[in-house]
Amino acid sequence: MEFSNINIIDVLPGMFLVTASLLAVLSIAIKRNHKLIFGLTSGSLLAVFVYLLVYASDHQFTVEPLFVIDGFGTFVTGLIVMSSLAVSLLSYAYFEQREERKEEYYILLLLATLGSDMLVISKHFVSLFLGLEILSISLYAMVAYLRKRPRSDEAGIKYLILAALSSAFLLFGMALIYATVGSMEFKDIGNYLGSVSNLPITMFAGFGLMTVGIGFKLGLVPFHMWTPDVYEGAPAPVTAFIASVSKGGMVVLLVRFFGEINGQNYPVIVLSFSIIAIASMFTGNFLALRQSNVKRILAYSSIAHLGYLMVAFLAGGSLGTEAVCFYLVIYFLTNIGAFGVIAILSDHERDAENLDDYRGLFWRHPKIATVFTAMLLSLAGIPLTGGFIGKYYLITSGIGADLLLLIGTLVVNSVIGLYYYIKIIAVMFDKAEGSETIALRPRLYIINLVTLFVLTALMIWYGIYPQGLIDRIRDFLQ
Amino acid sequence: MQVTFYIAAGVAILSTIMVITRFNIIHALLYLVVSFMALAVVFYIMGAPFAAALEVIVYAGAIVVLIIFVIMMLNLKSEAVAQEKKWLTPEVYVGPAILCIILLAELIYTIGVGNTVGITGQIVDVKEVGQSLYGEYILGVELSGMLLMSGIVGAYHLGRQKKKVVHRFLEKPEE
Amino acid sequence: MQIWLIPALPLLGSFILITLGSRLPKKLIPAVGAGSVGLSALITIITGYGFIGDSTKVIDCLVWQWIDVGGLSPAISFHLDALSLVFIFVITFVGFLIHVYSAEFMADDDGYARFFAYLNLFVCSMLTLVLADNLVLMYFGWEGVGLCSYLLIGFWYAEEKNGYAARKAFIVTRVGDTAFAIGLFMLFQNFHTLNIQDIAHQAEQQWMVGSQTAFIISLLLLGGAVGKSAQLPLQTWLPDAMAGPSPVSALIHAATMVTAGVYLIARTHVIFEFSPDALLIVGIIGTATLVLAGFAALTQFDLKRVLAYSTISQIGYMFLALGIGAWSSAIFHFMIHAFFKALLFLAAGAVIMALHHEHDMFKMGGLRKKLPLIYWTFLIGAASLAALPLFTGGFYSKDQILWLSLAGEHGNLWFFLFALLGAFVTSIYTFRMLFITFFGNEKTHVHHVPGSGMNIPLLILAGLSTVGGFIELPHSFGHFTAFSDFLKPVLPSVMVLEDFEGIEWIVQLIAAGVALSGVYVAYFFYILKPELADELKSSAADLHSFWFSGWGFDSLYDKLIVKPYVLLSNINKKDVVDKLYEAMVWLAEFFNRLLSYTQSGILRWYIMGIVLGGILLLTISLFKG
Amino acid sequence: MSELQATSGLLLAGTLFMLGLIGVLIRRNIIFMLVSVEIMLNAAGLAFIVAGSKWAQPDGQVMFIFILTMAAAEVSVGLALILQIHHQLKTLDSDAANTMKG
Amino acid sequence: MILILFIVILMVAGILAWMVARTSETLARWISLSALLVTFGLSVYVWKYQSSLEGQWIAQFILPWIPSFGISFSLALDGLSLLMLMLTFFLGIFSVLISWNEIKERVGFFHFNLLWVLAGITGVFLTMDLFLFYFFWEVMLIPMYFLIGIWGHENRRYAAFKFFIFTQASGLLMLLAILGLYFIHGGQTGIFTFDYFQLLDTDLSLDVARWLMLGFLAAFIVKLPVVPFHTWLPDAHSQAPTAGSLILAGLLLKTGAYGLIRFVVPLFPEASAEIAPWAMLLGVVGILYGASLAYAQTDLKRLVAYTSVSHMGFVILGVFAFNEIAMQGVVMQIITHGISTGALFVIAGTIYERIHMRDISAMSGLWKKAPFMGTVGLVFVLASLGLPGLGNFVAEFLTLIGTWPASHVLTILATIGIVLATAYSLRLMQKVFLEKTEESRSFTDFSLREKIIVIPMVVLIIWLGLFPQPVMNTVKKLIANQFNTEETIIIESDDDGVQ
Repeated sequence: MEFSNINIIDVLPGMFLVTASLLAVLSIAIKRNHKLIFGLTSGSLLAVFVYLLVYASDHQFTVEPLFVIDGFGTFVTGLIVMSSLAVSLLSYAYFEQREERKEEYYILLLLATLGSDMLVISKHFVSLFLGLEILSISLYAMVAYLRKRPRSDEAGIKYLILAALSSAFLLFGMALIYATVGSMEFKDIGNYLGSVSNLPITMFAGFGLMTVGIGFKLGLVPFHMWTPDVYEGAPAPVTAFIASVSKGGMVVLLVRFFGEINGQNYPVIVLSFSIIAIASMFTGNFLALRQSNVKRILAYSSIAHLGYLMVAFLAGGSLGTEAVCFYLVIYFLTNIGAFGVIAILSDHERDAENLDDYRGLFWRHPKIATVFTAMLLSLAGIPLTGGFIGKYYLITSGIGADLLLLIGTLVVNSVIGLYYYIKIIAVMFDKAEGSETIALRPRLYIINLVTLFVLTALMIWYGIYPQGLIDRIRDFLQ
Repeated sequence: MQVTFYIAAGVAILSTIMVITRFNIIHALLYLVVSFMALAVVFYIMGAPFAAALEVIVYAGAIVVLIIFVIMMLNLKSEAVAQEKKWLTPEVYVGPAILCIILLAELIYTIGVGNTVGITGQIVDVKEVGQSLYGEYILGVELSGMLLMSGIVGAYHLGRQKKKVVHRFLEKPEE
Repeated sequence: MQIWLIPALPLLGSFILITLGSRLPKKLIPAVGAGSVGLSALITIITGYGFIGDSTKVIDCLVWQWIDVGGLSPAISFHLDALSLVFIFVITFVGFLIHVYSAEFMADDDGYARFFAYLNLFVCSMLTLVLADNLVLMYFGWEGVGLCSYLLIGFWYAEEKNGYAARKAFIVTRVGDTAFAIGLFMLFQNFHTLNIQDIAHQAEQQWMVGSQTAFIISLLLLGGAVGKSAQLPLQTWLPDAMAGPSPVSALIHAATMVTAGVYLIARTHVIFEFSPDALLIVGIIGTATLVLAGFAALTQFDLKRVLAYSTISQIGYMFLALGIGAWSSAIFHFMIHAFFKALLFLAAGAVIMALHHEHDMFKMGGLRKKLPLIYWTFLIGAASLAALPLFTGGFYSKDQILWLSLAGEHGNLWFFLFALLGAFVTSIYTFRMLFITFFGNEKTHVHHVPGSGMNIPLLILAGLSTVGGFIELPHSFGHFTAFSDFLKPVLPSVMVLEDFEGIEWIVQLIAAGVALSGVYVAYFFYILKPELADELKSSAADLHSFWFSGWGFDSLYDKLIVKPYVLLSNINKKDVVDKLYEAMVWLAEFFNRLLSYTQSGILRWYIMGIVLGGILLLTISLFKG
Repeated sequence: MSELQATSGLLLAGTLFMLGLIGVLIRRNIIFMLVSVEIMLNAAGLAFIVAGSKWAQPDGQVMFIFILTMAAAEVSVGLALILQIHHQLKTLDSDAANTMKG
Repeated sequence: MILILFIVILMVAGILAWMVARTSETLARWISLSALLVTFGLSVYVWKYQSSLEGQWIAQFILPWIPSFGISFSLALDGLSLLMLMLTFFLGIFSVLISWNEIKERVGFFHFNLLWVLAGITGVFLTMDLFLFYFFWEVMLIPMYFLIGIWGHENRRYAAFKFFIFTQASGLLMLLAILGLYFIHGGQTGIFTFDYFQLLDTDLSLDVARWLMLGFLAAFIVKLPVVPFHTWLPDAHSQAPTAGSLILAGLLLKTGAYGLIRFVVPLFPEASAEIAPWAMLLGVVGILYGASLAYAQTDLKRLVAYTSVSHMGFVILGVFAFNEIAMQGVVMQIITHGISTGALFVIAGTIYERIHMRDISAMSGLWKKAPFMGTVGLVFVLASLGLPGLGNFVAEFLTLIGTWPASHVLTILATIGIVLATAYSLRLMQKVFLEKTEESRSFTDFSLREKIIVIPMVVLIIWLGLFPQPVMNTVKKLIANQFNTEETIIIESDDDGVQ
């Protein structure tokens, strides 16, 4: 038995999360206390982040054979951890007023974070698969967490069946590749691809099947159909988590995988992803147009946004990776912010997801409405928000790589997308008074509000002065 | 060896077809066990005895039993079979089946064209697997522990019986 | 002398009246209005005095540089020479009389101050037009005149038809202005200047007679002139312009506005001289207009409309004169016409006012007794209009045109014959009007007898209409050419063809005879045998209504241009282009519905999506890989 | 023994995979769907075993073990959910769970 | 330094106004008014000062912003920008004044939006960095969207959407073109920058230039707007509150014109020359089509909106005529149209405030009750039909005379457009102010505050008609640079000019 090749320090972030989740389980076993477990979760997430900050100066090594810890991975890990922290901050008040048991949620949250974390640093099919599955299985339960709501169950079962199915596709694809290459490490696959001139068709088939799995996780067309239903059925903080951490981890994995195998060199792969990207953009935006459920709108918008992100992904290169990083940061901020708003406005019965719940919001809760407006504008890519710089980054990387068709589609879709974002804004600014003012419980919601303000402030700051973030990203990507 | 393989493969395929076409879920599960058994044979032929054992123990044993438990908890009766009969009509299955067959054809073509390397049939036994598992894949094992934990926590939370809040006179009689 | 004061004073008056307006005491309003024009007239007379000895004199006055861009540098700067002097004299002097007249005429109106403000502005614009030393400034005045005509014709704005008439006047003249403006563009392209004197110099250096460019530019300028001067084919606005108060009509017809076209052509005669074809066209337009308008005048029953058509017709004479190169004759006729036409309108106004805004001649009658002063002054004006021989100004001025249309170097027999026909018709309708209005039985009661404020201007104008003619007498009749000599430095005189030199007196006799016979015809039909006139009218009812409507131009334009435009605009009110974008929206919604259908909520359907995606990806791999 | 081609094993895996897929697609009973997904996962596991045996490496089997773990976890959560759904909807019809759409 | 001050003052005042409105709405109004007065005063000061300077550029301000993309916060002021700024602040003052009583709800937020629109517009006119330009270009939309969407009339939401989507869509095309230029320039020189002056030197093949230019053009002609991209305008104008219409017509459209002059022609001279006939044709189509539509409208604000379409046709016509006179005409048109149409919207707004309708067939004879308003209305109706003596005449006349050598036919058609302008303008006058007065309706003349708004506008439009030369001198250097000399534009060094 040799453990010698693994330095425990190297995988400390993961260890932290594991320990935290175990501690959480223990604490439940002793006494259920929402506040305690919330503190534990947030504290450990913060600790991971602080650790990464300190540790970030020294990166770029591998834990054979599963993990690679490089700047890219570290950066995204930090991002994921912070996003989970934000989600957990938003969750506290949300679950506090729900009748369910709250404590298990945090365990699942920690585990899901762990899964996503493993995804972004994996360089091997095994770690890919395990990370993905930890994430997925935690999410099944998180989606269906509020058991009394019929929609939670529905969303949960849909997500479960579909995710398992797509995992099967992913696995089969991996198996085909493994059968062809003889190794499950990304690097070996890349080397193999570089060494043979005439690629065996099984490779492509393998990639194709893997794409099904990955596409499902990212909610790309035509594997997107779960997105709106799950977004709608899941509790708002969980939706925030799915929209950000879960998808982000997969995106990073995809970037890393394709970076290793130089996926951009294979027209088949580029073609497949281009088709998927274009279809995602159009489908997402068109579907959102007349939707009146805010969560579903955001779901459709996320389909489109992942399509946009594919542009940078396809562009590849350092600019593409930078663009992906930047876009992810902004996208996380915005999505968590937007769902945070939904969470803050939700009541015992149901989440505040109907457009009518937002009528006249600006005049009832100006602060929240301002935050939501900012988030929506960022999603729409309007200047002064991070979303603008993010989209700009995507377009830049796309033009740099001559992906004109994709860029054109992106632009057209940005325009279509405007409609439904400003539709929500318009509703919020409507003069007509909406339903009764929901009394927010100030003591609890102060956390949420502060979180939202911080998110908004960051998002706008990155919109006005993105250089800081760009420098940071470049540091890490060195 | 080849003959054994083909027989086992035939059994696996046939029993799987039976699984997906049975109306009675218990029957289907029994066929599933058969299918898993047949696959265990295939594993063995492929030189993976450890995997074959696990297949029988975990799949055919644990998982199927788990499902049967749940079915028993749900207390499904004969109406369920009739229901299944009603659900599984040609117009329901023809379309999807055709799609899947297309997919299968593509897959078969792909695989058939691609791999012509013979299997050496060298046995990779428990020791090797174990070394690998607790050597390079040790982190994977730990992670799979986490995987199971999340499964358990999730199942625990979701499976917990709700407290009945409805007055007992208003309750529907159990079916 | 600071000639910029001449247009500036009325402008100042107008400004005072607009800004202070109703806050001024009622007495002060006409004092400001008439006073400012009076002062201008005074300055004009003083300035003009200096010209009497030496009419080659020129006064230039740069007020400020208006625009200076890339070689285009029109200034607010004035140029006074003999030609403009004649014009500003008429404008200020006749204008002043009209102001004085208005002081009483409009005394009871609500918009007293507004009225004078507009009148002053009108005079100012016309003075600017005439005095401008460059064409841009002239265009400034030109448009200003159009504006004021709009304001004044629609002065009684409560009536919808007044507004219509006002707009018609503005728009129709603006059609002409467009041509004028395009003419300016061409001139600028050719000469890189729009200064009138410079253009004249350069044209002489650059152009040959018969030049194509000159022809086109001339036609464009003519277009402008035709619009303002109500010549064919843009004459239709003038009869409707009678909607305004009578002093306004007097001002438009006599001193301002309609004569602007004559002035423009006279001012740019150098250009026209390079294009004989254009001149011919000017002549033809003039001739055609004078005949057509004459016949139209024959059938009118509105007193002022008769006068309006007569104006069109008389301006036609001026155009004819311009067309045959008889520049000074045109100006001479302009001046005389200004006197008698102002007189006629003011008198008509007095009649109308006396009868409480009754315009229909056939409801008048027998006013000779009730309003003797008006009758006599009107008679003098009418005689001058009909060019009754010897004692009227109109005879001398019109006779000169008739003569030169035959004997001038550009003249021909057709011009002469038609002009003669016009003269005949003129005298018929003039006296028809006179007889119907002032003779016969009294049909409407006289409410109001004009006071001295109205009478004095009438008398002065009556005097001028008579005496004015004597400053230019034909060869056969004393040969006194003070007027054409005065204009000679600016406008070349016309050569008379040798063949005709001796027969001028014959022409004069014919002209006199035609005029007198016209009077007789009118007398015959309207005094002796009125029933015959009615019979004639009913026997040729179609022709009558055709003439009555001004040869159907109005309905023609209505059908050809106005109606289609309005119809098209109204059909397209919702903007057809917007449909394009609506279609896009529709398309987007269509896609939305289509895709919503796929989002059915049924799990197996979603799986189907995944399978389809798998098939797609595998297919791509198989065929492309 | 050496005559056995890796292809045959993979073909078997592919066939089983598709059968599982057909099962998911044609059955409305959620438990059947879950079972069918298990078949697919199992097929994927088979593919890994075949590949591992082709290269004579333990990695295939290792992967199979992880798949097994995942399948177990999956089934347990899935069954818990099915219990909930049956409790609420009184049916196992997957088509009945379609309140969210559009 | 003064350049950034323009923007900062407005933005800060906007936030301040929003915050104090909770305690005192009047104070919010005064804050925004004084901010605009200060900026206007500053701009006038600069204007006085600039005439003594040599060279085109009056002041510059550069600060690195996103250096990794070669984006800097680069502002520069020349005559054209200065004029635009003065117009912006001038109209800004009135937009605050006109909203004094009209806006009663959420006053603070209103002024915030108002000032931020103006700040965005100021930024657009000042910036010399293409990225920053796009940034400001978009920044001005959102507050405008709110102005229309919150304080607009009955159909405000539709109008706001349409406005937003049209301008955004076209803006994105411009962004693509900007990026294209950026990459081409970077590829040629190795310097990746968005700096306007450096990008001016980019060598472009005609084929590429054509595409890039179309991107820029798209944004500008939608904003301008040129037929057939104009349909957002009538909706936005007619639904916006008065201040919104004033800013839309007076300023927002002008950013399109400004963009044409500042970017399209200098950056892509050959390509613009190539497209010039088509652009001019579109201009003429706009003039005629807009006029025809204006004639048919019954909604007062819609009518005025279509006149804008018509008038803006002259801008594109003049810009693509490529000569000094036409260009001066365009600059004049930008300014005078801003004032005259702005004033017409002010009048429409004040009428709406009194009788709560915009249907001109239901108004009539307002002159009798409100002669002062009638007179002012008359002045601006006349300005709209291009009467000499008022600023618009100078603009249109110069444009046309400059266009004539470029295309005779188009000039003639455009000149005919003036006749059509007469038709719709007089129809407006007729229906609103003239004809029978409805005696029973109570209608008051302009109040003192409203007089304070319109009198400066009247004075200015007449002043521009009679003394346009100072304005033309201000932009002379710029335009002369474009047409007369081949020399490259020399940037003033930092110690020159106002900092």
